[in-house]
Amino acid sequence: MERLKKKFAKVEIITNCEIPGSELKLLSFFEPTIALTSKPGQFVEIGIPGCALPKPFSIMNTQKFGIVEILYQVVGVGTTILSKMKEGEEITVLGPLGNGFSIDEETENCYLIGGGTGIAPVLFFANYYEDKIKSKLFLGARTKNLLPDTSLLPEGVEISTDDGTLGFSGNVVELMAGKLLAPAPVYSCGPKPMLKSILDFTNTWKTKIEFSLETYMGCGIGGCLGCQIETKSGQKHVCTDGPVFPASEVSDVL
Amino acid sequence: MERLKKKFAKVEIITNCEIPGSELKLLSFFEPTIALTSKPGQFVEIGIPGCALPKPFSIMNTQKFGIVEILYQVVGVGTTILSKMKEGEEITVLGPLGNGFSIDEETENCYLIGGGTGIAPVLFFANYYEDKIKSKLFLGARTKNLLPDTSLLPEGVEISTDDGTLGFSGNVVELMAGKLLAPAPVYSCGPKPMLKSILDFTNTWKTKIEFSLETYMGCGIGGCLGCQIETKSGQKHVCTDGPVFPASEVSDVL
Amino acid sequence: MSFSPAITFLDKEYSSPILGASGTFGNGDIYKDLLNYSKIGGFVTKAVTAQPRAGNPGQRIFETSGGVLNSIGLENDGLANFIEQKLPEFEKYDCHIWVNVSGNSPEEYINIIETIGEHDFIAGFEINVSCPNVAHGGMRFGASADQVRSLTSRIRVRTNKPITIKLNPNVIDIVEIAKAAKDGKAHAITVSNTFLGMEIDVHKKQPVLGNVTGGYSGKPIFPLALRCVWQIRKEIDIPIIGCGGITSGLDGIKMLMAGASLLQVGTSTLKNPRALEDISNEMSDWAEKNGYSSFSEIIGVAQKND
Amino acid sequence: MSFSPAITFLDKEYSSPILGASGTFGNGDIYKDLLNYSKIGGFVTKAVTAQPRAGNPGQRIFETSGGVLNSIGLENDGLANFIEQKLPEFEKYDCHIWVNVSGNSPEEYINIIETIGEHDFIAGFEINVSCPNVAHGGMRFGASADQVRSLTSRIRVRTNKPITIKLNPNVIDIVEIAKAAKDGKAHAITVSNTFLGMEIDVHKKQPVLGNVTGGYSGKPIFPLALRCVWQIRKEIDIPIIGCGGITSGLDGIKMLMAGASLLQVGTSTLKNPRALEDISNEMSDWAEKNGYSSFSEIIGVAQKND
Ligand SMILES: Cc1cc2nc3c(=O)[nH]c(=O)nc-3n(C[C@H](O)[C@H](O)[C@H](O)COP(=O)(O)OP(=O)(O)OC[C@H]3O[C@@H](n4cnc5c(N)ncnc54)[C@H](O)[C@@H]3O)c2cc1C
Ligand SMILES: Cc1cc2nc3c(=O)[nH]c(=O)nc-3n(C[C@H](O)[C@H](O)[C@H](O)COP(=O)(O)OP(=O)(O)OC[C@H]3O[C@@H](n4cnc5c(N)ncnc54)[C@H](O)[C@@H]3O)c2cc1C
Ligand SMILES: Cc1cc2nc3c(=O)[nH]c(=O)nc-3n(C[C@H](O)[C@H](O)[C@H](O)COP(=O)(O)O)c2cc1C
Ligand SMILES: Cc1cc2nc3c(=O)[nH]c(=O)nc-3n(C[C@H](O)[C@H](O)[C@H](O)COP(=O)(O)O)c2cc1C
Ligand code: FES
Ligand code: FES
Repeated sequence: MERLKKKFAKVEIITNCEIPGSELKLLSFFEPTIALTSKPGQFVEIGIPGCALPKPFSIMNTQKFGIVEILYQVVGVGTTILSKMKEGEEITVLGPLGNGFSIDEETENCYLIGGGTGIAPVLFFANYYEDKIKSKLFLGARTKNLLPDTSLLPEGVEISTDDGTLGFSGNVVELMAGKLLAPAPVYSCGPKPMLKSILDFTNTWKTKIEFSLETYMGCGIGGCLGCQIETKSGQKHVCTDGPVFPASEVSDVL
Repeated sequence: MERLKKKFAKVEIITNCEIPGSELKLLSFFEPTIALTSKPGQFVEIGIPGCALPKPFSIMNTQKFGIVEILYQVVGVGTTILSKMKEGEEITVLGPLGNGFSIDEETENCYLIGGGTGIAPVLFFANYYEDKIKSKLFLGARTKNLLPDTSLLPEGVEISTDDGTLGFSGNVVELMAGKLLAPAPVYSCGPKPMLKSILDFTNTWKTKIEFSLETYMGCGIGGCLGCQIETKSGQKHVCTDGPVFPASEVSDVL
Repeated sequence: MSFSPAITFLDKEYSSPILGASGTFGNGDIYKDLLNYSKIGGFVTKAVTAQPRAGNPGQRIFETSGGVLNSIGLENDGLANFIEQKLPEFEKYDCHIWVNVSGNSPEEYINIIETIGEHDFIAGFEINVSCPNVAHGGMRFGASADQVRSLTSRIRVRTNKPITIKLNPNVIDIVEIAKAAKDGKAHAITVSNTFLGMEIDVHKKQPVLGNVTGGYSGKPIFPLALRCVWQIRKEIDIPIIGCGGITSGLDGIKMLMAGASLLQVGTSTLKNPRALEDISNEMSDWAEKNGYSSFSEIIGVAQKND
Repeated sequence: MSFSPAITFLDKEYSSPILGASGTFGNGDIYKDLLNYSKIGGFVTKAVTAQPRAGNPGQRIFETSGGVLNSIGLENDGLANFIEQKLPEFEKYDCHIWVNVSGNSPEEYINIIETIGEHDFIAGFEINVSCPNVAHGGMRFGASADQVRSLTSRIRVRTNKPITIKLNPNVIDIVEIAKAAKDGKAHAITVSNTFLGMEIDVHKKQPVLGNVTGGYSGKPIFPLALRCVWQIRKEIDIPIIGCGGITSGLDGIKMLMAGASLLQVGTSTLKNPRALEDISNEMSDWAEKNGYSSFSEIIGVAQKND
């Protein structure tokens, strides 16, 4: 597959608001090249004023006419600054970056499993392949506030929270274990313990299982070699070889 | 004279707007202790988010009920950040600092001469001693935009601009030289070349002549020894021994 | 049980691990109305030299890149004035006061220490072998292990007060210098002084500072100072006073985790006169929230996880 | 007459004084769609070692205090791969390409340089004697004047390409090391590599970086790197490639004024892939507005006003 060109641009913030019902924030901006060429599982590097490094975020959605949407949680210095920025203020964006989830021609059904902010790429997947793949969506979080209001989520979504404040009480894999699920491809993004449970849960499945991983990143584009992980087939760089890996390749680092 | 206690406080910005007719900005905040104890010629150190050092600004006015007003020009990193801050956002303030202008019991008339942002302390003087001392105010700047609109200035003010865009065309001392001025105490703040001209202009006067000086400062309160100048009576620190000095003491550093 | 910010250092109890660093706190008089001295560990005086010093000419301080460059050049009124004017005030301050001593020769250091003597209201002497801002000053000593060892051992026997050697971090191997201080029988080391930097004024086309170069301090040097503390603690066992770029409670916690037992805060005070108390409170809040009952439990913990 | 950003360095014309610094620019392939290579001076490759190296385990990069800590540990595919895969691409890049060389011994450096040979599309070799991130790596050489002199003179006679020695700034006297490089007949020196720092994760109670310490780069180190360039230029006459914390056109101008003839920008590219062009344009705008007709007029001007 020929690698597509990446776009670097200064963009104005269109929306930067709390997602109703949650502590999560939604950021959107207008960047048609990125909007038109991004695939689910790919990410962008956002340059925030005052930060030395750009910050990687999965693409949660792209809208017609070129709008890109990101979902984020405030966890540190950069996301705090970002959360205080107003509409019309300028950030930079580089993308689309990384490989994205891979789908096979014959795939008709799949399970999408998102945990925490890892719900972003699976929501993009559900949306992007809506007409092609029938996906069953499972989302988990520690508590209700770390998920968007259910009215904003696709129909048929199943939700779990560790503290039981929304949906099933427990983790998302326990939720899945309670159902009789026929094997099908799995695409997932979330905390490592969740991915590990998914791996165990699906260990008899012969289907494609792909995980989108996070590491701390420098450049996001292969320039700094800061984002290595040890896979079954040797050292890889999450920003260029990933962030999506076959689950079996990365079982040792979960 | 016993030195009064200083106050350090976090304050919210009340106004931070352009002064009509100019590029200058007016900053105000509520800090009653500082408002009630400040004298003309004293200054405050403003702590701006993102700066390592506080920035010194003369007090331009204090209002009943505790409001302190500062006039400033955007010249560098700190003033740029400050100029973008909104009402309600937080800064820190330490003050009142420095000695302020000294007046003698018998003083009835004086000349107040301000150049550039040095107009701030002389405006405070005019206002503060309004009932006690009849002052004649001369203000100069490079160009019209560096002075507040005349409607905002005390009546009877005489103005000069280097480029003639407002008032007398030339510098403020040339403006004064055109008048027949009887010797009287002079209080001035402004660029060094202006102060030097004033010194020359008044060299036969036997009256009190005081200049408020600026140096780059660290702490503003005598802790770092960063703000020394060489006066006729030895090395002094502008933040504690000044910023106001007898003109004759500082003639060598103008 | 509630959290106590008190900490024992060289057998004395400090009500907080945070001290004001030399040169940013005057001699205690300046901040007395702004800060509750009984809530801080104490402070270190501005450097005292045998004779009065005028310090450096021209611009002495400048903010850049998020930090501060200074080249004060040890301005002080000299030993005699220090003893007459400053020392008598110390009694009033309810905290530990270390005297920062600077000299051009071992004899000058010894002269100062012996003349000040065993004063009751002095916690000890901080031997400044590292001021980057004097041409023939302390820097020479700070750079060589041999000189540090010999200076330390010569000073050590002239006083019963504790001494801490304030190291110069602009060296290839700070552990070697720390070892020399330990071999010379220093009670503690202060890690560290400023990093040598400079700035240029593009309009004047000349250095900003009158002295050309100056000491770089504040937030940007934190990772550098933390590394120095870590390296020393990893190799040798001597109480460390951590100093450099501490601007928040978390920074203070990190310095303790790296192995410092006491902390100094300098540049932060210039902007926030209450920085010592604020940082100390932030540290207490963090430590309490994370289940510690005293700061001493935190000292060096990150070394164990390495 | 309009301003030209071109500059001559070691008899070659560079279309801008700005080069991408080693380790932040890959080997040229990554930024080719994002940057117009004919508008920049060129770039320095990621360090090449004789054998492939995996680099350091654990977390390798971290933002702190406005800068970046890294401990990549010289990850690269080794000399053979470099020659087969990377070198053939260089022809396509319309700018000057310096090869950064790292080794454990003089023999390893020489082996790499001789194996690469007098390749047409290589501007020269940058000898990395200063990587802080390898236990038995370049740091040893970078710290001692004798080793730098001997390494430089041994390498010098094995190639007709220019060599620049990339200095380690974590030393007490960088001028001494620069002199050693000059004595060894280096064509130029690169001033400098990163400053050794570290960070601690308070929740994990352990160092953030897998390698514990790392090289500190970006904005906060600018005053430190500028000082190094200034000190060297003041004392000795050798072309200097200024590097460290350049994040704006004004920073570039300051480095030239201090005495650098060419510049490298590293960390800025990580956030802004177009940083090299942006900084170069800002420099040109400033220089033109201030009445210069070329950057060469600016080199070292602040030294004259000191
Ligand atoms: C491919 C990829 C996709 C991502 N997608 C999203 C997303 O859609 N939404 C979202 O909210 N976040 C996402 N993240 C994580 C996001 O990049 C970090 O939360 C962000 O960089 C934190 O920046 P900060 O400056 O606020 O935090 P910092 O101040 O840098 O750090 C705060 C804390 O977060 C940790 N941290 C920082 N970056 C990372 C990281 N990359 N991985 C794990 N821990 C980290 C730090 O170690 C530290 O403990 C993604 C990360 C990657 C690599
Ligand atoms: C006692 C006193 C009273 C002052 N009163 C006022 C006032 O009422 N209104 C006002 O606008 N300004 C006043 N100033 C000047 C003001 O402090 C500076 O303009 C401000 O600190 C610049 O901060 P910055 O971060 O924006 O600039 P920086 O980024 O720090 O510097 C920008 C440029 O300004 C120069 N500069 C910075 N500080 C000073 C200074 N203190 N003196 C001279 N040059 C400086 C720098 O050298 C540099 O060239 C006063 C200064 C002093 C000492
Ligand atoms: C303005 C100023 C003056 C200083 N004077 C001295 C001094 O006289 N003696 C000394 O040992 N250190 C002196 N220092 C260094 C500080 O004590 C401290 O070691 C350094 O600034 C690093 O800490 P910080 O980043 O918290 O400021 C001075 C620092 C500053 C900023
Ligand atoms: C991620 C990263 C990797 C680096 N790798 C190398 C390297 O392989 N060889 C080298 O000589 N310098 C390396 N450096 C140092 C840079 O080339 C440069 O000297 C340093 O970062 C200072 O410049 P800056 O502040 O502009 O980044 C690296 C720096 C970074 C940030
Ligand atoms: S983040 Fe720079 S190479 Fe992956
Ligand atoms: S500014 Fe610190 S002593 Fe004057």
